[in-house]
Amino acid sequence: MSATKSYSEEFLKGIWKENPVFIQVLGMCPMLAVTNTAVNAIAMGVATAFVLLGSSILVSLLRKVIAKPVRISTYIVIIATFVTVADYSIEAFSPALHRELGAFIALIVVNCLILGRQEAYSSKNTVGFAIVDASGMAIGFAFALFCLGATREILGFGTFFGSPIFGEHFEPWVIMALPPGGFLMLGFILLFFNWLEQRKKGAAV
Amino acid sequence: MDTTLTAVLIMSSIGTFFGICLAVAHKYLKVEEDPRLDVVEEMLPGTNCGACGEPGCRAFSEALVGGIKEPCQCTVGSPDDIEIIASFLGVVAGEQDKVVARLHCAGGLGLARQIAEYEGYSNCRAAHLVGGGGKGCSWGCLGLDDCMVACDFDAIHMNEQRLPVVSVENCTACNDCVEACPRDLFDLMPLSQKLIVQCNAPLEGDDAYAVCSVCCDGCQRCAADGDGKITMQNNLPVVDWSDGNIAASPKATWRCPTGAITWVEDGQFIQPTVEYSTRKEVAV
Amino acid sequence: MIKKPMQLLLQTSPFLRRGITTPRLMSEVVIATIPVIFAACWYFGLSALLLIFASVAGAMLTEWFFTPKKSSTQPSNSLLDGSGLLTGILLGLTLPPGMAMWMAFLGGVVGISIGKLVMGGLGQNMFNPALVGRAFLQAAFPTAITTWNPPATSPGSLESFTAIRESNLAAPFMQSSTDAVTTASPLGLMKFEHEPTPWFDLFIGNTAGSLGETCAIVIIVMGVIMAIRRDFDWRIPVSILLAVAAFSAIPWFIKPELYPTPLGMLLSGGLLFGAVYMATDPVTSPVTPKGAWIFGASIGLLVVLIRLWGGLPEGVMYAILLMNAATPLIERIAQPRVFGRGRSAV
Amino acid sequence: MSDLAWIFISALLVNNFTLYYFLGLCPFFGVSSKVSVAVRLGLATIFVMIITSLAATFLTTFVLPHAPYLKLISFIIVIASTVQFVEMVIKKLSPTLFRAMGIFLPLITTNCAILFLALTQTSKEYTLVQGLVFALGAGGGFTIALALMAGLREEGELSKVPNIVKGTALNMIIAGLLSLAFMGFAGLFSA
Amino acid sequence: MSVAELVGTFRNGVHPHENKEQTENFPIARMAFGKIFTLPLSQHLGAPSKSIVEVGQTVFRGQLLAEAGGYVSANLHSPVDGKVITIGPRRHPRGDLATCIELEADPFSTQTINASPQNDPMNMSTDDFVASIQDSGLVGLGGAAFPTHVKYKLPEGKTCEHLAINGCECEPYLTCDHRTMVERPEAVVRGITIAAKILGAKKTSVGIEKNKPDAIAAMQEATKNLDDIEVYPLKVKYPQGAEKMLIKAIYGIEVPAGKLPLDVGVVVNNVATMTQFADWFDEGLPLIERVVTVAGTAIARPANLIIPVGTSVREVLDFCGLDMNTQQVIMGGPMMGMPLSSLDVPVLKGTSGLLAFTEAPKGHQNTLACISCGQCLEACGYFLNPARLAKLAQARRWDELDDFYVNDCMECGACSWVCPSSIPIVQLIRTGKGALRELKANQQA
Repeated sequence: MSATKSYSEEFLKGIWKENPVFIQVLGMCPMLAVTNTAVNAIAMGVATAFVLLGSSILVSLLRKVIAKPVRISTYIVIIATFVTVADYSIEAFSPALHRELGAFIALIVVNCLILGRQEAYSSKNTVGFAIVDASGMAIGFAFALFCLGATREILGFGTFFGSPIFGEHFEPWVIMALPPGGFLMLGFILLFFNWLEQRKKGAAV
Repeated sequence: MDTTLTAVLIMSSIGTFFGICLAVAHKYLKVEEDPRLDVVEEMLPGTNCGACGEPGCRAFSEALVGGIKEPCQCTVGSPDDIEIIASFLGVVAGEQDKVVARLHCAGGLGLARQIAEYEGYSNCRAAHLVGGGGKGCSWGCLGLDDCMVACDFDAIHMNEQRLPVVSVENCTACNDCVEACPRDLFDLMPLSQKLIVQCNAPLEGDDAYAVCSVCCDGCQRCAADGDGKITMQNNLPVVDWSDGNIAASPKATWRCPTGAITWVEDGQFIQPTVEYSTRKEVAV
Repeated sequence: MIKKPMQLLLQTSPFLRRGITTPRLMSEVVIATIPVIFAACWYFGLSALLLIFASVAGAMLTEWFFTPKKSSTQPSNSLLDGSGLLTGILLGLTLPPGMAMWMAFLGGVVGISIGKLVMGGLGQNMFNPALVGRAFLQAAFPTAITTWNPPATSPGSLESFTAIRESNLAAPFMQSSTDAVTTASPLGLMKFEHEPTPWFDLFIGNTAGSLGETCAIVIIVMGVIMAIRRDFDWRIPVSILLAVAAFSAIPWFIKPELYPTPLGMLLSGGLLFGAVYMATDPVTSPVTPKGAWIFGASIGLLVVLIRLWGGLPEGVMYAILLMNAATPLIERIAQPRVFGRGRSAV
Repeated sequence: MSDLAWIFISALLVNNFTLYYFLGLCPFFGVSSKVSVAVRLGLATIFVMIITSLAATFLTTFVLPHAPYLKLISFIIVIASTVQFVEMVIKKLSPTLFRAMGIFLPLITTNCAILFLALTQTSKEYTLVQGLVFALGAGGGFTIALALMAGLREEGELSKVPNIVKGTALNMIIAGLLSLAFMGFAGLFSA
Repeated sequence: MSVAELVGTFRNGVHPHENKEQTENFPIARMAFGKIFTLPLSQHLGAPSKSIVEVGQTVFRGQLLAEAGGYVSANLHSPVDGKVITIGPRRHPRGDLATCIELEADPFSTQTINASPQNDPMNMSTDDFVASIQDSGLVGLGGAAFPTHVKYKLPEGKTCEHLAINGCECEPYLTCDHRTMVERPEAVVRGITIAAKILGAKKTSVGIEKNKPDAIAAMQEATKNLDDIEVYPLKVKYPQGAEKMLIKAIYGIEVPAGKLPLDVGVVVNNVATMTQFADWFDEGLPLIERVVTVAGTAIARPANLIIPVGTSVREVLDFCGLDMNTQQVIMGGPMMGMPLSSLDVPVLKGTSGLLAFTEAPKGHQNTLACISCGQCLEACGYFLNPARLAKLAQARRWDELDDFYVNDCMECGACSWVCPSSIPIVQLIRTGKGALRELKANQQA
C-alpha cells in the first residue's frame, strides 16, 4: 500500500471518517441490544475494543504464517479465544454487569467489524499499523455505542450513568429502553449523519 | 495441567474430525466451476456481510464473473482490492478511443416550432404519445429529461434551451440514453468523429423550415463540400466514417444554412447558439 | 407577418374527470370524525377537545416544519390535503381522557415524522401514522396510556364538560398527577376480572376507554355513511368485524364463563373505531378487493389472539400495524384475476 | 406439549430474534431488498438453525461438561464445519437446491443469531426436542421478519423517499416500527 | 332469458356524465365541401395505403386514390371532384407529419356519387366479399379504424356463431351512432343481413345502451319481423362499447386475453359499419364520408354532420361556430380520443367526433400522490391493477409491467377518470407499454 499513510490518519479514520457504526453500519447486533444504558454501552465497547485490539495484534503478527485457505477459521478461533477471556474477566470483575450483557459478550465473536478488520487490515499490515487501526476503530465503535447508550438512557430512564438528571417527576420514555427504541434511535442518528453529509455537499456546491 | 490437556485434546479431536470430514467432502463432492470464481472470491474480503446485496462473497464473486455486478459494489474491500479484482476480470478495459453519446437534434426551445402546449406527465416518452408533445417537428428532441433521468453517471444536463448537454468527461457510453430516447436521437460516437449531423427530420425545403429554424433542409451543400464522404439519405446528410479517415475537414459545415451539420470539438450545445446569417425566419 | 396561431392544449385522454379529489376524500373522513369528537366531549368533557387539539397541533406543526417552504404553492403540499389534520384527530381520539397534553402533542409529532414524512409523505407511508404515534406513546408511557378515567356521571352537562382533568395539564416531560379517579376499561375488566360490561353501555359509549372508541353507535353510523359514500373500502371493516365475531365465538362456545361474548368483543375497546377509521386508511391497506378481505380477516384473527391470550387487554392497534407491515406481501398474493385469464397477475 | 408451544411462539413472535434481540441484522438489512430472495434466505436460516441446534445438543451433552470454557470456540467451529459440509453435500446432490438456498449458507454461519441460538439453548438447558422446536421458532421468526421487511422495502422502492432518509436510516426506522408492531405479541400465551 | 337480460352489462366500469343532450336530438346534416382535402395514407391500423395518383392529376368523387398497402390495410378514395396538388408530409391528427394526398376541390363538385351498385352480396363467395369490402376502403368506424375486411375472413376451423352489433356509443358527447340508428335503422338492418349471411352467423344481437330509448325503439321496430336479430338494451356504463366488454355484456362470455372475439365465435361490428355495408353494396358508395358529432363547450352550433374524409378540422369547427377562446380540441370521444395539436389536420375515416372546449380539465396539473384507494381497480373492466401499473411505470420498472399484464389494458381511461389524485394512469400505462415493447425488441435482438 502507499507510503503516505500516517499513524494519526489511520487512527482518526476509525473514529470519524470510517466510523464502524455511523458510516459503515457494522456490528449492529451487539450494539443495539446492550445500549439501553450508558454503562452497558461502555462495557460492551471496552470488551469489543479488547477483543479487536488483541486479535488484530495476533493476526498481524501471524499474518505470514497463516495459510490462506484456513485464514477465516483461524481468525475466528483467535477472536473466540479473546472473547472467552473477556467473558470470563467480566464475570469475575462484575457479575451484575455480566448478567446484564448476557450472551451478547459471546456474540462479539461474530461481530462483522472485528472479522472485517482482520481480513481487510491486520492481515496485510504491520503490527504498528494494526494496533493503530484497531484502536481507532475500537474507539470509534465505543464512542458510537456510548452515544446511543447515553441517549437511550437519558430518555428511557431519565438518568445518566444511573443518576437522575431531570428530577423525580420526569416521565421516562420507556420505549427508548425497549427494542424499537434502539432501532429508531440508531435510525435517527444515521439520519443526522446523512443530513450532515448532505449539508456538506450543499456547501461544496 | 489437566485442564490444558483436556482442552488440547478436545480441540484437536474436534479439529481433526471435522478437518477430515471436510477434506473428504472436498475431494469427493467437488463441483466443477469457473476457476476464476475461486480466485475472485479469494480477492474479496470474505466477510460474507451481505452488504453488496448478494448473499455472501461467493455469490458476489459469481455475480462479478458473470458481469452482473461491479467490483466497487463491495463496500468492505479497499479501493486497491477492488482495483485488483477489476483488472483481474478485465472489467475496466485499457485505454480506448473515448465514445460519447451525441444528439442528432439542435432544435431546442425557441429554435424549433412549438405548435401546441403539452400539459401532463413530464416525460419525453409520454409526451411523444400525446400529439407528439406539441412540437412541430415529430423527429426532434422533446426536452423533457428522459435521457437525463436515465443517465446513471450524471453526464447529461439540460441547457436553457432544454437540450441535453452530454458531459464528455462523465459519459461512459453505457447506451442508457440511447435506449431512453423515444425518438432515437442519441448515437454513440467516438470523440474523434467531429462532424455531427444535428437533425433527424427527413423533411425538405420549406416543409423543414416550417417546423424548425435549425433543421436540415436537405440542400446538399455539405455533400458537395464533403470530399465525397457525405451522402444524402432521406434528405439528411450521412457521413461515411468507414475508411478510418475520421478527421474529416470542417469545411463541409461552412455553407450549411442552418448549422444542422456542425463541427464539434468537445461537447454539444456548449455555446448558446451560433448565429447564422442565412437562417430563415420562422414563426416560433 | 405570420399570424400567431391559436395554441391548443395537449393533454392526454381521458379528458374528463370525476371531480372527486383526494383532499375531498380526506375532508369527508375528517367530517365523519366530528360526531365521534362530539360523543367524546359528551362523555369526557373538555379533556377530549384539549387532547385532540394537542395532537392535531403536533401533527400539523410537524407537517409545516418539514414541508419545503419554497414549494408551498405546489399542489403536493401535504399541509393542504388534510391528511395531517386527519392523523392528528384520529390520534387524539385514541388517547385516554386523562393523558397529558404534551404526550398527545408528542404523539402527533412522532406519528407524522416517522410514520409518514420519513417515508416520503402522503401515499408512501407504510404504517398508519396515527397508529404509529399511538404505538409510540403506548411503548413510551405504558402507565399513562392505560390509565382510564370513568366517563362523566352526568354526561353532557355543563359542569362535567368544563371539569378539566388535572393530568391533562402536566408540564412537558413531567409526570401527570395520577390521583384522579381511575377505573378499568371493559376489556381490562373482562380479561383480568372476567367481569363483562352491559352491552348497552358499550353501545352508547358510557364506559371507560379512549376518547373516541367508546360510543359504538356513532362509529357504526358514520362507518355506514362513509361506506355508502365510498370514502373507503367497505370490505375491510366488514371482514374485520366478521373475523372477530367468528374467531371469538369459538372459545366462547367452549368456555362461556371465561371468554367474552362475540358481541362484547365487537363493541368493546377500539375495535369499531380501528375497523372504521384506522384499518381503512387506503394507503396502508391492500388495494385489491381480495387483499382487503385477507387484510381484514387477519386483523380480526390477531385482535382475538392478542385480546384473549396476549399480555395486553387490547390489541387492535398492534393488529392493524402488523397487517400494515404485511400489506405488501398480501398484495403479492391477492392480485385480481385478470379479465379473460384464468389466473391473477403475478 | 404446551411447553413446546410456548417455546415456539416465544421464539417466533414474542421474543423475535431480529426484532427483539437485534440478532442477524446484517443479513436482515443486507438481503431484504427482494421478497423472493428474503424468503429463500429465511428457509436456509431455518435449516442452519436446526443443524446448529443438533450440534449444540451434541456438544452440551458430550463435550462441554469436560471443558466449559471451550463453549464458544467449539460452537463456532462445529457449526461452521457442519454447515460447510452440508453446503458441499447440497452442491453436489442438487444444484437447483443449492442455487435456491445453498448460496446463503456461508452467510448465515457467521451470523450472531446462530451463535445466540446455540448459547441460549445451552444456558436454558433445552432437551433435544425443545431445542429443535426453539430453532424452528427462531428461524421462522427470522423468516417472518425478513419477509415483512423485504415486502416493505420493495414497496418503498416505488416511492420517492427523501434523499436524506434513503438507505440504512430508513431501513432502521422501518425495522423500529416493525419491532414496535411486534410488541403487540408481548405476553402471548404466557399466562 | 339471456344473460344480458339478467345482467345487462359487464363487471366494473364507470359512468361519466353523458353530455349527449347537446346533439342527440339533431338530425344528421350535410356540410358543404371545403376547399382543400388532405388524405393521409395511414388512416387505419396496419400498413399505410400506396398512392396511385400523381400531382396535378384530376380525380373525381369516389375515385381510387391509394391502394391497400398489404392485407391489413385499406383502399382510399377521393371524397370530392378535384385535382391532386401535393403528395407529401402534412400534419396528421396524431401530431406527426405523415405522407398525405392533398386535393384541391373543384368548386362545382356535387355531393352525389357517380357509381353503380356492387354485385348482390347475397350471392357472393366469401373471398369475393372480403375483396369487395377491402376495395370499398371500409375500416371500423368506432374509433380504432381496423380494416373491416379482415374480420370477415374467417380463419380455417373458426366459425362465427353470433354477430354482435355495437350500438352502445358509451363515450360521452358522441351521438353519431345514436342518430344513425334513429334515422337509418333499415340501412343498419340491411347491413346486418349482408354481414350475417357472409359470416354464417345464426343470430345477431344489437347492443344499445338504455340512455338511447329512441334508438332502441327504432331498431326494435325495424327488426320486429326478423327472428334472428335481437335488440339488447344494456345498462349505461363505460366502456361498454369495447368489443370484449360488449361480448361479456350480451353473452356473458369472457374473451380470453390475447384472443380475438372470433375465438369465442363472435364478430363485433359498429352500427355505422353496417350502414356502410348497405351504402357500398346497394349504392356503390365507398367510405369517403362519415357521420361526425361536433360538440363541446366551444361549439356554438353542435351538430351531427356527414363530413367527407379529408376535410380540414378547422373548416368543420368554423362551420359549427368555434369559440375564439378554444383551449382544447379532441378528435374522438372525451375518454379515448386524441388531442389535436393543430386545427389544420383532416377528418379521418375513424373520426367519430370533434369536441372543442373553452376550458381544459384541471386534473392534469393537480396530480397528487397515489393513496391506494383502489377505485381504479373497481373501474377497470379488465380487472387489472392500474394503481400498481402506474407506479411501476413511474419508477420506470418496465419489465415488471408485464407481470401485471399491462398489454391487456385497452386504455379506456376509466381508471384516470375515477382517480381522486388525478394521476395520468392511462398515460403512464401507455408510456410503459411502449417502453416494454422496445425493451423486448432489444432483448430479442
